[in-house]
Amino acid sequence: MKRAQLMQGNEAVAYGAIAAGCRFFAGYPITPSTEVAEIMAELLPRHGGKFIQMEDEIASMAAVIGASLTGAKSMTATSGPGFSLKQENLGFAALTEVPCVVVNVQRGGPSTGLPTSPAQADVMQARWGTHGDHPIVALTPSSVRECFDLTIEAFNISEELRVPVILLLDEVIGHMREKVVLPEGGQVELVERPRPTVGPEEYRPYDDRSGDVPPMADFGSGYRWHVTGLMHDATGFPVGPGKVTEALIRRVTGKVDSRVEELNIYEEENLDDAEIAVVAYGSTARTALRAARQAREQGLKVGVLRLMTIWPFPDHLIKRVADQTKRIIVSEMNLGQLVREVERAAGGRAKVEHLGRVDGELITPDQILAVIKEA
Amino acid sequence: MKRAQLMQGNEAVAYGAIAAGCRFFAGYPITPSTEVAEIMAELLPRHGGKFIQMEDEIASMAAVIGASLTGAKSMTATSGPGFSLKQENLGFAALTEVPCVVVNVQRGGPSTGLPTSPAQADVMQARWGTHGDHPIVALTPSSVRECFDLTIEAFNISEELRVPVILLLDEVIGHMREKVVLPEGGQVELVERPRPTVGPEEYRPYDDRSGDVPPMADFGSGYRWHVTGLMHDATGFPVGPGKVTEALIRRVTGKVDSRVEELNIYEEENLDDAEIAVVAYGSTARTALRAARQAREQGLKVGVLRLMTIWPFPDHLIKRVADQTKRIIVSEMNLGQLVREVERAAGGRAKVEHLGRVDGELITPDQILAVIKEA
Amino acid sequence: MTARDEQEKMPVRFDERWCKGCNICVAYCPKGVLAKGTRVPSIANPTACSRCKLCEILCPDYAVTVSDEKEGKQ
Amino acid sequence: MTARDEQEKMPVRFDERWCKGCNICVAYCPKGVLAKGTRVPSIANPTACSRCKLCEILCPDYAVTVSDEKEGKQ
Amino acid sequence: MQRFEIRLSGSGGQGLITGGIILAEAAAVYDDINAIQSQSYGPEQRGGASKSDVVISNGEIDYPKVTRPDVLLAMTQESCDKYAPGLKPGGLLILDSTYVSKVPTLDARVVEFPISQAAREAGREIVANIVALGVVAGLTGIVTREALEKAVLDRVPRGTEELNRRALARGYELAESVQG
Amino acid sequence: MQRFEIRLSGSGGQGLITGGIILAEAAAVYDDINAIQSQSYGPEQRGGASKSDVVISNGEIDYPKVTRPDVLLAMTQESCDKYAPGLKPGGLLILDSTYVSKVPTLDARVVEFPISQAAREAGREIVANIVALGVVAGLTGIVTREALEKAVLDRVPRGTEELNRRALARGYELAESVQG
Amino acid sequence: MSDLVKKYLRTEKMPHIWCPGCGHGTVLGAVIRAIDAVGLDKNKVCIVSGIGCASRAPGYMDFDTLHTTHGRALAFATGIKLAKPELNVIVLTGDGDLAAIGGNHFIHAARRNIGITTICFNNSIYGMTSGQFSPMTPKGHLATTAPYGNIDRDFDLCDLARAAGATYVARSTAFHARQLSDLIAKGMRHDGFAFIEAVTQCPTYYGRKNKIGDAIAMLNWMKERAIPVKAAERLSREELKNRITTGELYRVEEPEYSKEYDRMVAEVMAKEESR
Amino acid sequence: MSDLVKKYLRTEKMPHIWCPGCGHGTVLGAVIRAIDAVGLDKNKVCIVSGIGCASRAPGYMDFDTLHTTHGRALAFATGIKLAKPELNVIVLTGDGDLAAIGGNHFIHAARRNIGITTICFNNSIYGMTSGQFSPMTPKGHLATTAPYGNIDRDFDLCDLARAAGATYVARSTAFHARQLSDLIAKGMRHDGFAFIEAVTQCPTYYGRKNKIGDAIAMLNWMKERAIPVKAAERLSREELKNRITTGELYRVEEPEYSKEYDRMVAEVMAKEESR
Ligand SMILES: Cc1ncc(C[n+]2csc(CCOP(=O)(O)OP(=O)(O)O)c2C)c(N)n1
Ligand SMILES: Cc1ncc(C[n+]2csc(CCOP(=O)(O)OP(=O)(O)O)c2C)c(N)n1
Ligand code: SF4
Ligand code: SF4
Ligand code: SF4
Ligand code: SF4
Ligand code: SF4
Ligand code: SF4
Ligand SMILES: [Mg+2]
Ligand SMILES: [Mg+2]
Repeated sequence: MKRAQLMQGNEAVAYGAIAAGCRFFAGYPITPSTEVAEIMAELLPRHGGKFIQMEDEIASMAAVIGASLTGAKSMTATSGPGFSLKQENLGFAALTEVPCVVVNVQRGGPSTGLPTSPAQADVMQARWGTHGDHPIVALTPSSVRECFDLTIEAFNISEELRVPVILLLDEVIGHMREKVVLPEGGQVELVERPRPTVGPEEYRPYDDRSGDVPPMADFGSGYRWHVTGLMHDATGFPVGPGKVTEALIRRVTGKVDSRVEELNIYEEENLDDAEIAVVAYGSTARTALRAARQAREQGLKVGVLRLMTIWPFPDHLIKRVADQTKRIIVSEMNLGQLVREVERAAGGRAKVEHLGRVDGELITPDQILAVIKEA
Repeated sequence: MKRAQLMQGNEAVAYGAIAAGCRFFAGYPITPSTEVAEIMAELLPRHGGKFIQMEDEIASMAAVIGASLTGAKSMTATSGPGFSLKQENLGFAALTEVPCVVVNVQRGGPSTGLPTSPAQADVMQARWGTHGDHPIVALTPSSVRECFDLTIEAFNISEELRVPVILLLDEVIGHMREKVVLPEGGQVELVERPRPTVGPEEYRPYDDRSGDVPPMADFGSGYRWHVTGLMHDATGFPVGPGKVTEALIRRVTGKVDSRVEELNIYEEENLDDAEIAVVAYGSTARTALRAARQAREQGLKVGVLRLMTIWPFPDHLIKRVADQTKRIIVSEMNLGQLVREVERAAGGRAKVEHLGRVDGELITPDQILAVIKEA
Repeated sequence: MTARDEQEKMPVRFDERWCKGCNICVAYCPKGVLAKGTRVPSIANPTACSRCKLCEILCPDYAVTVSDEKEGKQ
Repeated sequence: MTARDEQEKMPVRFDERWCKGCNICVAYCPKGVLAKGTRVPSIANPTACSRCKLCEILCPDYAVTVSDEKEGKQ
Repeated sequence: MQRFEIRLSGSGGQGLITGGIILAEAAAVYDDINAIQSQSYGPEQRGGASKSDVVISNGEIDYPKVTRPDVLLAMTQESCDKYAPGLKPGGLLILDSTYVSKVPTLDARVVEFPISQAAREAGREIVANIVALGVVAGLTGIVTREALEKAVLDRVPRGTEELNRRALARGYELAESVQG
Repeated sequence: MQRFEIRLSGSGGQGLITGGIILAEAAAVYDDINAIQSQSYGPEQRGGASKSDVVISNGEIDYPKVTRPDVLLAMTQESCDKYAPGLKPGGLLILDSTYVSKVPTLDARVVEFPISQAAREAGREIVANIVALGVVAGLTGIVTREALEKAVLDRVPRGTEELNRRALARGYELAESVQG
Repeated sequence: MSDLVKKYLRTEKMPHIWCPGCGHGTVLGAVIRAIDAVGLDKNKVCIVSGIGCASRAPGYMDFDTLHTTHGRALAFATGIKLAKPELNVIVLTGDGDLAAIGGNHFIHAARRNIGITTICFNNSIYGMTSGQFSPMTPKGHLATTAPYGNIDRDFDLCDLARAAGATYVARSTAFHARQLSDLIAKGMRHDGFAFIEAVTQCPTYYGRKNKIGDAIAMLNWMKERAIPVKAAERLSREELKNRITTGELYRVEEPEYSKEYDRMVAEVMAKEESR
Repeated sequence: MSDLVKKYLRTEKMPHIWCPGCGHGTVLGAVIRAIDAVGLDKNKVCIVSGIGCASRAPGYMDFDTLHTTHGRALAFATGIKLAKPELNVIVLTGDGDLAAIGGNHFIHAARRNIGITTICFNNSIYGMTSGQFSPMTPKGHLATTAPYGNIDRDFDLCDLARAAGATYVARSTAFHARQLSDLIAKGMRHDGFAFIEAVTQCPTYYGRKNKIGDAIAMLNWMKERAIPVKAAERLSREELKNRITTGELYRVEEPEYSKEYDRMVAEVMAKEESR
């Protein structure tokens, strides 16, 4: 058996999904995410799973939620325009606490924009794209192997917390082919959603007494419960304004916010003595690493904080980095999105600067080096 | 003629639209915004305008853009779930620079949530709901008269800058009936989009040489131009990655960002000597005013900054207020949205606190007073 | 005969908690058994009832129950 | 006869910048006028042309123009 | 007069939403002072207790909602039970004795009138809301009688003006009966 | 070996995307060093100049894109004109003299081979990309011949193995002709 | 009925939120009688709806029930059915939910012939949002967004379903509640996409706005307009205007979608093994 | 043609982006010949499309042209037509754009009978995104997302249009380019929603995946399968399988939507004045 392979990021997402136990995929083709669907169409029938191409992205998101309610780990994949269309049902999944994974391979926007070029400009949309306060987790892989790993992580978080997880690639990561060695089936640790331990008589699907993530019964398993996008009580039935509603919103958002530290996957390099920190994620994090390494070679004290979880936003990390360094450079392929969060979290403790790029090309190490050397 | 009337906020939006010269409305009913559509259905046929109820919100947004391209001032109205659906085409309008006004009367979310209760939790969505970097303006009226005035303002800004403007009401403002005296037809100042002064031969629809808001020809007037949601050059035709694309994104976003001061409508009360500033908008701003006045009566130095423009966000105002005061309390019917911007802009200069409420009821003066007295 | 006996003898029963007084049952009873009442319809002509169950099937509020013939005759 | 004259006498003209060489025109010419060429089709049998314009109408790239009969005969 | 809060409550069919609007219009349109009316929407409004809230002031009205009403009108027992506890201490509770029998004990002035009964006598029970407006205005003077009458006539269906005028007058009479 | 950047360029139909993938696979799968391949997508890829970029390194590859290639292969005049200026100073420019006639002047080692012509001679022009791989690998030694041959055979359609093996050998021969 | 009500409905949630005289209750009654007649296992039934008065029905039904977003019921249901084909998936929807915002999912579910029984509670109005016209409001009728009379034409939903690919199509009314439940039962037994249009009344908005009268008058209106499909075949297009053709309108046998999926998988696996 | 090309196309944008042998160019040619035949004023024509290879057509056409979002062309076009009824609004769309994501706008535009001429470039595939199956891909055929053969059934788009309310419905192919332009011209002259399905070839993906061969082979395939509507009437359903029925399939006269709006306004104003 060949251990090493050359694989696209999008492919690795599909293989990661299969490894994570994903057995349902509904999608609608869109560049540059389509390979995810194409490979799922090939793999799922051979793994006892279901693939369906729906009539649009709204329907894909809906089908994924429906399938997940039957107990199947479910995923969809899209890019900007499709991600916009999925927002309404994404909010439904968030409020009804139906696990699912949504892949967004970011391309140039707004609108049809630059369909085949990379961008990282759906970062704020990933957090705020649907109406109302809602929980969301978003992960940003920087390599093909990480596409595989974070897809599994996405399923695990989604199942554990019953929350939709966004896997936010960019076109560079989705399309590039990289050497990767994938773990064997058994080596992957998988998480399943909590399922009821009581019988149907006692089952209360949104009961928070056993913790902030209530057990979830599979449709068709005899529990006969009700799911609604209206505010609801512990039994799942609609309620009006008042304390029950408030408790519901606070619980579903709180289960993510309260776990910000454990959800935050990141990597830091050379931050210990750094005067300048470059904060980045996705493909630009690779640029940041190269630039920082080059800067070190030139004797500059530069480190990198590479975020793999961007939502919930790791205020605590930024606070620490802001205390440690003088300057924070946030480098992303947009006009200034995650930098707003960094600025907020830094709270004036360090100077926060933004290096953006929106012409459809990946930020280069030289660009970051130039900013590093500026002040 | 009766001068004073008792009118709902939603009604005032419709009358404001007519006064602003709106002659096209496409919508899809949704509580609590439906009255806007219902009154437009009544008024438009009698004012030489067109009303259409489309098959959904996506189509409504599309029809509005189409109509605006023919030269008609156009509007749609919706609430949370519908606002989520409009996002894709909203981004199209932003990139193609087609003026239009989108009313969102906020109700409890996420998902179907609390359809008949107020919330202010679509504030971040209004800014970031569509994919990609894009320009947007959002106005937040606090009274019925302001619904009328800011609707006109929304059209004026939209036409002047060729940018979609969001009129962000909340259910309290949309549904309450308040005394209002509306200005006579002639008293209202109206703005029209820039139209070409050159002939069709020389017309370049996205040419920035005459300024950052290029003139726009009406479809059917002989200019025969091309509109696309792809990145495009000065002539309107698609381009790939590169400088032209970058210039386009920077221009369309920059035309709003560079005008943040002139776009920012706000009102301040008793901030001069205030130690505590309450920042609020929409219905909660009225609560804030009452609470601050009561606090003053009790000898506490409290002032209010009431924002009528929330996007572009007035960093400069917040910076000033942060420098002037010790504490800023942001009071909004959500779990903490605009407060993130306030925190960011304050940059540690003042302590920023959040007072949120998500049970479907308006924040009360007592709640704010309690926070004022806390520290 | 007690009141309870009498009620049990009735071919149809109304659930007061559910009935919303639309009088659809009254209008469509083919035998003229029912009449408008104050809160729920009244049974004006119990013996005419053919147990056709139309009232039960048309009632939007599941507030009418027609007893089975046998049961009724006991 | 100069080369230019000769070309003008041809019933069909190809636009080299637009033609993508799909050979649809060649395949469907009912008179066998056209033949596969290197960059654009060639006119193998000019006199057979009936000016039916099928080649022009089917060409997906607007790269064929059939001259009017009159014009051609001049 | 400073900020004054009125809550009209009863059941869905009693016309209290319209009642609140008329009261607010009397203040805003004809007395030219400030007024805000609000109500709850949604399915719950279809059955059960319904309310219409009015804030009246000759100054600016900042906070638009009724929190602790100065006056509460309750036209059914259910609405009385539900809303009476929210009345401002020392406030005025007006009960329709046609339907409310259990009078709550609370720190308030409580007055009872057979409002719906009076409406029937005036012609049709459907004008009970107008009788009630007469009572409220008569007792509080929050709007002028002239303004209220105009506001009523603006809103009621054509051909029912006389009936409504009668109902309003009846309300004022009832109010006078306790004041006089 | 440290980070090494290779750009294969030509026109859409010349199989250079596949060429880049094969080269990267030779490195990653068979030589067990690191490799990243990327290309441009989109309608522009359908016509005009097409490119396939490969970064190879036995260390970690951080930045994944080719910025200043160490080696540029140009199989058409258009691609040569377009990409030659981006070559790293002192880099290696490999031209297919079958199609490239105007040789640019720049700070680089320039070598010319009739690559497509050689492919035709080896059997079919369609294997020009494989000949090119032989040339690139022969001149740079960036991947082992064994690895490259395995990678080629993995990717090519069944029944064409011999043809491709021949083509690859032809490429190596061409390379040796300048080196030797 | 009361036995069936106890067996299939969540009686503790009653009385339901529907207005006095609203036909939705009658249609829901027909649905549960059909479920009973077909003898479905309560634990293997899944009811899906969108948003609207009609779409509140699942909340009262004692099965796995899913109240989704406006218009999307069939898309959610498609996910459920494909993921777990052994479930009996039933979609209850309104004319706005299905035919306005949900139109695309409707035609695609029909096209795929996926095994979902879809019952449209067609009251020709958006009831939940207080009386705007729907794609099923007849031309000329009044609604809050058609104050001068609706200028939109309405769909023939059943013909649309058939043209889109539905393999079972039927129509009845709240007045013909017995026929309605029979037709629904047939739909449930049908292997493929089954569509049943249930014409029903919204006295609160549609009836009032159009001065048709109360629920009883509206039921009379249905009674008068209804015409059995056999009789309708003898009438001209013109004569059928404003009539409601009732009965089983269309039926063919074609492979059901989730079964086709299984067949495809079986073929793939067979090929793999034979390698 | 070259005169028409110069007159109606933006020749400076040529050659177009379509692949060698792509039928979209042929269909676009038929569209401009129809525009010329009808004699439309260039300044009063507005071309609207969604996203896809087909939807790139407007960029080459010298009119007011609008390249919108995927699937939404008809909704944008509805806004244009209602706001400015004197414009001749033409929608050019692909089978994915119209029948997949855009299906709802399609049936509703048809229902309203709004005066838009819609031409669907049906190549039975998503070309732009490199060959996934569309709702018009026949069952059993291959596509990148149907590696084992498509299990979805396809629409009869023309029948769907008719059932939804279209008042003019026709079909032809890229091979029958003359007939196609005649049918399009008729559609443009028709006052109401006119739908023309233009069957065309995507040799790059559909042809290659399904081993039909090059563009020429695909055109042959159309030629062989096409059957004029008159001849088709004599065949059974079974015999018509895999055939392409061509010609004018349906036509009725009914009031056009924007004219109905004007009529409604006139009535309202007349009533106001007579008060
Ligand atoms: C996306 C979205 N748009 C609009 C609404 C508002 N809305 C709720 S129900 C409804 C119409 C319901 O009509 P129908 O399906 O016919 O059901 P009915 O109430 O008549 O039974 C609408 C427009 C919504 N909830 N979500
Ligand atoms: C919302 C959205 N979803 C998906 C896409 C990706 N996409 C672009 S074109 C297309 C399909 C085009 O197919 P068709 O309309 O048949 O046109 P063709 O390319 O075949 O001519 C898709 C899925 C998109 N641009 N936007
Ligand atoms: S039909 Fe039902 S709800 Fe109506 S009156 Fe009769 S029992 Fe009551
Ligand atoms: S069962 Fe039949 S006859 Fe008896 S009351 Fe009911 S409708 Fe009348
Ligand atoms: S049909 Fe057109 S593009 Fe094709 S070969 Fe002939 S001229 Fe060239
Ligand atoms: S005009 Fe007709 S005969 Fe002449 S070359 Fe063209 S297709 Fe052939
Ligand atoms: S509004 Fe209409 S549809 Fe809704 S419950 Fe009431 S009567 Fe029924
Ligand atoms: S991909 Fe297909 S549809 Fe698109 S241009 Fe090429 S041949 Fe035409
Ligand atoms: Mg309805
Ligand atoms: Mg297509």
